[in-house]
Amino acid sequence: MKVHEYQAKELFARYGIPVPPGTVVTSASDAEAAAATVGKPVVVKAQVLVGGRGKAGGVKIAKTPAEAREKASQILGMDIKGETVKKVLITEAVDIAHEIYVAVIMDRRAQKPLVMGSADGGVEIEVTAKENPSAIQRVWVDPLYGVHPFAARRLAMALARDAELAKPMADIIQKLYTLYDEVDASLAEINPLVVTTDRRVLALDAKLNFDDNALERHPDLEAMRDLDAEDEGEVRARNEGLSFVRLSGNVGCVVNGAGLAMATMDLVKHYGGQPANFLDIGGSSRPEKVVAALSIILQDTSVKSILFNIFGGITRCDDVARGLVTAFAQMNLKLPVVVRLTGTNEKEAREILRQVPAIHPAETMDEAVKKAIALAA
Amino acid sequence: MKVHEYQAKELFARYGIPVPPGTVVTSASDAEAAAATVGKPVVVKAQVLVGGRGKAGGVKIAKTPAEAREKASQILGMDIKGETVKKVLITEAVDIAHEIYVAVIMDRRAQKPLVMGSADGGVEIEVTAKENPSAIQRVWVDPLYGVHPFAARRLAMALARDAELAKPMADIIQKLYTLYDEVDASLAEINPLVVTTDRRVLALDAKLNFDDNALERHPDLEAMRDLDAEDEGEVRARNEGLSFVRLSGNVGCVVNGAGLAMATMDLVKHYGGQPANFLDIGGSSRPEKVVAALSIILQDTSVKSILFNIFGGITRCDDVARGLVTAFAQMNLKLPVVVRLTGTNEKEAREILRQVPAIHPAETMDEAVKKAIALAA
Amino acid sequence: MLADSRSKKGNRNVSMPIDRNTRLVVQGITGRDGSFHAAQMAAYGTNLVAGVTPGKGGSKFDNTVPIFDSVHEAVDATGANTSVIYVRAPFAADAICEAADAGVRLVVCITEGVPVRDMLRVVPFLKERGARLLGPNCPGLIAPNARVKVGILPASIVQPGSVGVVSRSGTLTYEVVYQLTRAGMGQSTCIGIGGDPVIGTNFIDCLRLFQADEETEAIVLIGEIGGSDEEEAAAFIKEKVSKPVVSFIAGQTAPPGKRMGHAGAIVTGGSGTAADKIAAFAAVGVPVAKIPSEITSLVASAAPALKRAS
Amino acid sequence: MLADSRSKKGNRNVSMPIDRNTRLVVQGITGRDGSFHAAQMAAYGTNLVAGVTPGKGGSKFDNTVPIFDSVHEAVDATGANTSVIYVRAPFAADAICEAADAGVRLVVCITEGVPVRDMLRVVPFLKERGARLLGPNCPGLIAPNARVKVGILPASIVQPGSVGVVSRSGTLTYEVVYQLTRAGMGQSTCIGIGGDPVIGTNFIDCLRLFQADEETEAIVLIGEIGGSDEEEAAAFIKEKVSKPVVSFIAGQTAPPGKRMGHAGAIVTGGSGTAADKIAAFAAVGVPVAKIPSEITSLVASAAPALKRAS
Repeated sequence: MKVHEYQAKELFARYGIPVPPGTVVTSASDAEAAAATVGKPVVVKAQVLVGGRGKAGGVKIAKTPAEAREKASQILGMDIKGETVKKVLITEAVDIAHEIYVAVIMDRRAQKPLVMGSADGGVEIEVTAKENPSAIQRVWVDPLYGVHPFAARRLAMALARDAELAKPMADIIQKLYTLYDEVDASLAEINPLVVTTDRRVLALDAKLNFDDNALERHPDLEAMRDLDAEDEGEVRARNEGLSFVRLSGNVGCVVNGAGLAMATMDLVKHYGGQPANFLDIGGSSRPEKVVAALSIILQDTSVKSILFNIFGGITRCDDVARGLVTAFAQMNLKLPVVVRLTGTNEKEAREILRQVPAIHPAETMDEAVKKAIALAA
Repeated sequence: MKVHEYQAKELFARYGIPVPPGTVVTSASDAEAAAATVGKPVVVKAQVLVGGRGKAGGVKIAKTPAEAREKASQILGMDIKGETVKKVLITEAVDIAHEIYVAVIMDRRAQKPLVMGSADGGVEIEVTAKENPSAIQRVWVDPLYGVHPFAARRLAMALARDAELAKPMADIIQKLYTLYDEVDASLAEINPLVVTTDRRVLALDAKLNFDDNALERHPDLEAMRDLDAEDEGEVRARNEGLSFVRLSGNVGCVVNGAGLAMATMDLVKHYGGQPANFLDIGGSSRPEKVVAALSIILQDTSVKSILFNIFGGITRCDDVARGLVTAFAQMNLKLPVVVRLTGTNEKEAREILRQVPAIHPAETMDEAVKKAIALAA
Repeated sequence: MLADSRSKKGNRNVSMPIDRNTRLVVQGITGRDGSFHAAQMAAYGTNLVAGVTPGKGGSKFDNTVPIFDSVHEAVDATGANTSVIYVRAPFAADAICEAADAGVRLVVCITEGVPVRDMLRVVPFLKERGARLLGPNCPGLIAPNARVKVGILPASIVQPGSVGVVSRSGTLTYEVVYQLTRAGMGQSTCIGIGGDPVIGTNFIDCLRLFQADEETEAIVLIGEIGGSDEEEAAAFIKEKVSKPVVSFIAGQTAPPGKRMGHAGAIVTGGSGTAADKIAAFAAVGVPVAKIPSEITSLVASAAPALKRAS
Repeated sequence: MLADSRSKKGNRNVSMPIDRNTRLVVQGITGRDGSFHAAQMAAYGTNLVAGVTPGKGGSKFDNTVPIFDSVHEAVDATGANTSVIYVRAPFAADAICEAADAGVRLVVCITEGVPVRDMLRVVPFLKERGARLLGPNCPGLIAPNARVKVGILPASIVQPGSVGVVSRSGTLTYEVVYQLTRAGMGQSTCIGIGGDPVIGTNFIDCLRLFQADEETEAIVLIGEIGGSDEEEAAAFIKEKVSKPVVSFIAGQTAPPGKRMGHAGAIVTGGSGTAADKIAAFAAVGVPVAKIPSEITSLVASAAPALKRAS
């Protein structure tokens, strides 16, 4: 799960990481009022979950409240990579002496959290990684100990190159890791962490992603979720316990298991078709899940055929079959459906599916994919 | 540092460990009012830092508010092992089905915290350890992981012998360890942890000792310290950074280092004298510390001679000597003082001490001790 | 007195993790999935010696298998050396630690949705005890020659033989194994390592096992997008694996920046893409199948003696 | 790029922890105690190669010894292998970890007042890195034959020789060493292990070192009330120590239930008393001195060849 910058900054503040004060508004007039309260030049920042808002024109400086109103009205309603801007953050414009990058991420390779820092803040870390890899400092963290003060101090010294500034910076690094750990984050990023001309150290931006598997124990974070900013189908899928990603093709896919779902998409493309989605119905699928999966897929009118590729494991094929029967009974389905069921209880499943004459059976994955593509054409 | 039962219970409640509601009062009339609010039979419990208040008559049941007033007036002002009772806790009397003992302590031998439990609660653990050692369950804790839920569950099952009661009990065990760890306790004890006849699990008593070295980071705990209940000299010594324990002899001892201080006391006894105190002036002693040490010792009128046994290390003998000179100048000292200074900067120290003719010098520990005993006689 | 934690350090040897000596305890045996798969494992021939569900100690599973309140009791009473976990995600990390603490040598965690933070603490705990973890969020493993399975891989799709299969996916593994079986290429052991960011046993661990395993003559490795496990596996194959290896990578058409399901497969700019992984394998001479059904023919040409042998 | 933590596991050998190969870095070298004792150690002959005080990197101690911002830099620049810590108690645990992480093999922590909770996390961290910790709240150690000292033991009281001294106390150690010297019994190495509840090196570790040390012919062990280290040492002596051992226990007259100073010496009903400890030594044939001045004569009778040797 991702949250907006202003929400991440609320969490930063709770952990004692200094952020410039800011106000979130949803209208240009409120933006003007907020800027008037600041009483200094402000930055108007689009609050979107996608990246790249700066390049898209979603961040603008305003010298006066009137200008803030103008910029906010330009930004609000803007489309950034498919996401409509509904909120802007009005925050004091500070005089920057030095921009730094700091982040905590999960390093799969090391199987440990990694604190990364670069003295070249403001730039995307991927760009720094390519153009100036030696500028990236890395400190791996043993989660049993957290970030040792000495490690934070060494990293801060390498980034700040100034013993006096290194102190507050080391403190921020430790707090950022503590936050990352305690809230089950998968990414906690400050870019830029700035040194102001009056030598304050401030998190000018804030990015937090969370481990979806851990949200159950953080109801306060779950409440931060911005359903407006997410794809409706994806939100609904999540509520039903499904993994769903909308794509642009015409073959709707219902698969159990992420790997098999990806391989199925790959195979659709391989045989010249276009998958309409990634959809993993997961393990132990209840019949209602299948109903939900179908209705999410059918919201997309470009879908012309539906492909079920189910290989039993924890998932029992008879459950899936019952789900299909129930779904077809409920939904007055008009599209052709290709079903391939293999594995645990597959015989029982075929018995059940015989009740529904509209189903195109297939024995292998290749056969099923080819049939679904043909039926979508 | 020790805190009272009612203070420990406040911390228990903060960590979600269930305790019966209670009120602390300092007068018999307030005890009556508190009992009236409870509206049921209550227990009136002396709040003292020393152990053994039960045997001393410091805990009484009262069926009515009037009876609570009567019992409170008996207990308030009572002397328990030298400590005067100034507060009583009025708490609901619960119907007990089963008493259990649970504690977290630091096990020096294993160099790990140890969770101990016994199904025989209400009894002192030392008694159980002697009479029925197999009744004591022990779970050592790796502080990097804390108490694993499975370990708490196993211990709770062994104590509760009832799967349904084991659940809340395991929860209490985990919370007690978390409390112990987070507040830098050296002991966290519930004796008894009771199962009531209506199958609630409650901490009926609560005992917490803290690591004095960690109090600096817990100002809220330091504020719980009851200076009234402690020996005035010991309080003053602590404020001056000294370790002091009052004993009943007549030879006042000022020594640097706990081991040498104990060996000095042992030697006083060995040669037929009685040490008046244990006093460790610690490392890096400032002259003011010596002044403070002397004035603490001199409050005890039974002290007849003072023995300085200082062996330099971090402690520089010239500092100590300057302290003595300052002290003698300030305090118009009438008692004989035997001084033995050896080690770092001992020559400089002797130069300085030559300024004070009243000092009886000694070259060895044995000689110093014998002289001090003779001068006290 | 409760026993202290049973530390048995070191000796992570390279013998296959399951065989005829496997004595299995099922954690969460009274749950829907646990009871279903416990029966399946026993029916296949696995030596199922115990079940664990706290609070249900003293009862029996299927009228024969004793159920205990804790893994420690199960191990003490039955000598269980392997555990498989079907408990709910919030309790899975503790169940893994419990098994390792009780002296179990191989812990297989089927449960999906275990928070990464929990796993970061589980992995060193098991390492200290010298226990091997497989998973979480994995289908487990099956050894058709010994007729032992631990997990949820369907027994109906496997066949005794000499192909070792290792995969980050669940059902995609079944698909590949099923195709191997239909092509007459039986399997020595099939291992699903799981696709979560933090797992107990990785590709390299399994490649080392297969390389040392006398029953294994060829290896199929099924990867997916995200992370760098496949790239590391390719480097390891170059150095240490002399047996033929064939691979397949899922997620060739996945759009960048989107997380594809629970598996944690995510493509982020420039690294962890299917193209990178395919290139890494190609560079060390490992044939990569374009589609799953191509795997069998690649295995047949990489290990021509194989089909005759099985 | 910052180096990853320098894990160097294992090889905790039994050679004496300080000798002519000791290359010392002083953590907290610009403080009052740090600078005083740095000068003392250097004056005695210790190879003082570096100092550390964060923020003071680039300056010099005593115009000769380079000061660094971190132990890592100090080790990289000077090859320091031993560290001694004089920083304030709230920062001591981190200083210990820093030294071990930087690759230092022996960390001596003089600082007193380190919270037990901190030490509980320091000890496994050092163990993982195979570094030895002495202390905290200890006087350090001194090797008169090699003229190396690390810590605060006064050089003026020692003398080259062959008695190994190990003690939980600070100044009581000086007292005993001083008496040995005055009696003409020089020392091989004197080690103060500290009296805190959690320490890095205990009596048994030191007994093992002295038993293996060719320079040591007799051992003096100075214990105190509280804990059970002395009882365990007695059991170890019976099993593994063939050299003569003489002991002394402080706190014979301490009243039960009272904490005697920072040393953490506390007597609680029935265990950890001086009487228990004295009995434990007596039971394994280790003579126990009644008073400190008796130690020298006990050593002389236990190791009659000693005085002639030194």
